[in-house]
Amino acid sequence: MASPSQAELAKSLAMAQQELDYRVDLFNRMTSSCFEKCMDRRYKDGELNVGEHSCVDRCCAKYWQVTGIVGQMLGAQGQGM
Amino acid sequence: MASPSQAELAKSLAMAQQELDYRVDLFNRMTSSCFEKCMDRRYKDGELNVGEHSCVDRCCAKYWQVTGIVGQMLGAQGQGM
Amino acid sequence: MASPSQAELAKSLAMAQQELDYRVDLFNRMTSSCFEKCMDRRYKDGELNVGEHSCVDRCCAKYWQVTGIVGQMLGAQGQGM
Amino acid sequence: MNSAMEGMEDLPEAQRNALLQKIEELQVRDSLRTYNSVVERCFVDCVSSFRSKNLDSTEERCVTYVLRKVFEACARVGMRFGEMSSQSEQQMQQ
Amino acid sequence: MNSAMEGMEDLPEAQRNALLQKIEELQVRDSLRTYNSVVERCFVDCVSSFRSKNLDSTEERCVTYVLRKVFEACARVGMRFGEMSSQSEQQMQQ
Amino acid sequence: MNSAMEGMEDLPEAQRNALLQKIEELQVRDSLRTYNSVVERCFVDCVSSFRSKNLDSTEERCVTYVLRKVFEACARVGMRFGEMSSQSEQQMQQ
Repeated sequence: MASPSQAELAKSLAMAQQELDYRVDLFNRMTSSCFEKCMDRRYKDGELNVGEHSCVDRCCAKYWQVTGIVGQMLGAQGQGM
Repeated sequence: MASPSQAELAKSLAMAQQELDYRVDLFNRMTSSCFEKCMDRRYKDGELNVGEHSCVDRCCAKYWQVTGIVGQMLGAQGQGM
Repeated sequence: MASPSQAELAKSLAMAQQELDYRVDLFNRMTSSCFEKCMDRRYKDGELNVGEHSCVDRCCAKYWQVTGIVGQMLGAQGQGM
Repeated sequence: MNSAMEGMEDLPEAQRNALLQKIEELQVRDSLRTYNSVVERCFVDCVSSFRSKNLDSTEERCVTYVLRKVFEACARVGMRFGEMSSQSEQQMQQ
Repeated sequence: MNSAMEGMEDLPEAQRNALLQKIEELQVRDSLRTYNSVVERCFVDCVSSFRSKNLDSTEERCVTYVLRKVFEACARVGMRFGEMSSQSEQQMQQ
Repeated sequence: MNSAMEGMEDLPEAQRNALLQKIEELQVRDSLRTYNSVVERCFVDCVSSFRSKNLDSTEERCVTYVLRKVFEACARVGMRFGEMSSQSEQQMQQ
């Protein structure tokens, strides 16, 4: 196979960057939103209790579903994007 | 006209990037601020009503004026910046 | 001393970028957090009063201590980082 | 802020293409961030019960409403933004 | 969104290294930003008195609690995120 | 975090210039973002009536007050930040 040109490399690098950037941004927003929604802000100890654990799980699942609905409505191809 | 050097190209690219970055950032902040200020958060339907429409228009105008005042006070040349 | 290779230059540039990025981000968060915590939001005039001055000073000191605790708990080497 | 774009016609083609590609990349990046911020707004404003791991019908409807309102608001701000930008540029040229 | 990574094996080694190094840089940058955002959350949620310039013991304890909770939540979200990502990819391949 | 800057004197001039230019670009970018965030704070804290499309005198005055307070606070944080940074560096060198 022919080695990719400089321009092709630059493009694939840019795409990889964008993909990473997108995923990190999504993860960070999911984490902070679910922290806001699920944590008891009095912070009586340093562990998640049972309720907080299951809240975080469900929160992630619902957040993911919202990305799906938005993605569909935007006509984006694929689920995760 | 002589073709621009690599360094000049890099500089003009950097300036174009900064310009775009600045405008996108301004637009995003204007949009989210005016959404916060103008929308009825009960979301009873999926369209802006008459009041929300004119609120958004006025909100944009006022936001723009604030950028002007801040720009003037910072001694920046030009209105939009 | 041998001149650094292109790859070494790119690496040191990347590190300098990251360092700057980190410091600017920290400074901005400290400034906005301390503004939120210390300012009387009625904005009766355009200067900080005595209480706001000393609040900002203490706020910065405490913010810095929090970066230290978090850094230590993350096992990061060094204080500022 | 316009000098960079205005100089573009003077660039040789290869360099102009490089610049345009970079700008396109930035636009993709920005639209992905916008997408993420819209998702976040829909989620924060519409979802607040975590007894189930599936969205209920009220939450789903809310998400579609917010989304449509965001788009409409965004388009409107975009129009105003464009008008005000070109007015400012005209004033600067006088 | 996966085409960029999937094409990586086809790149010559020098170029693959350049790409991997760039990705590593982005990861360092992201982890520094995460660090700053965690610090900010601890500060905002735990510190609200400014009569002294030193953290008192209640504030210090709060900071460690928030930090531990943030990590636990972050790890949990990370697990769920990974599961949901791979499920989506599987569905797309069908 | 200081190694990158400390190595700078060892770089050949052309490369040092490239590095310095990159840093300057980042500073421009950061100051434009700061400008936008200051505008946003002024707007959010000072403007809440939308019966007219022009700022009234109370809103204008508020904007100038917030702006001056932001600068003063920013300068003060900058001083403290500098002091604390250099103290930390001294402690690290001991």
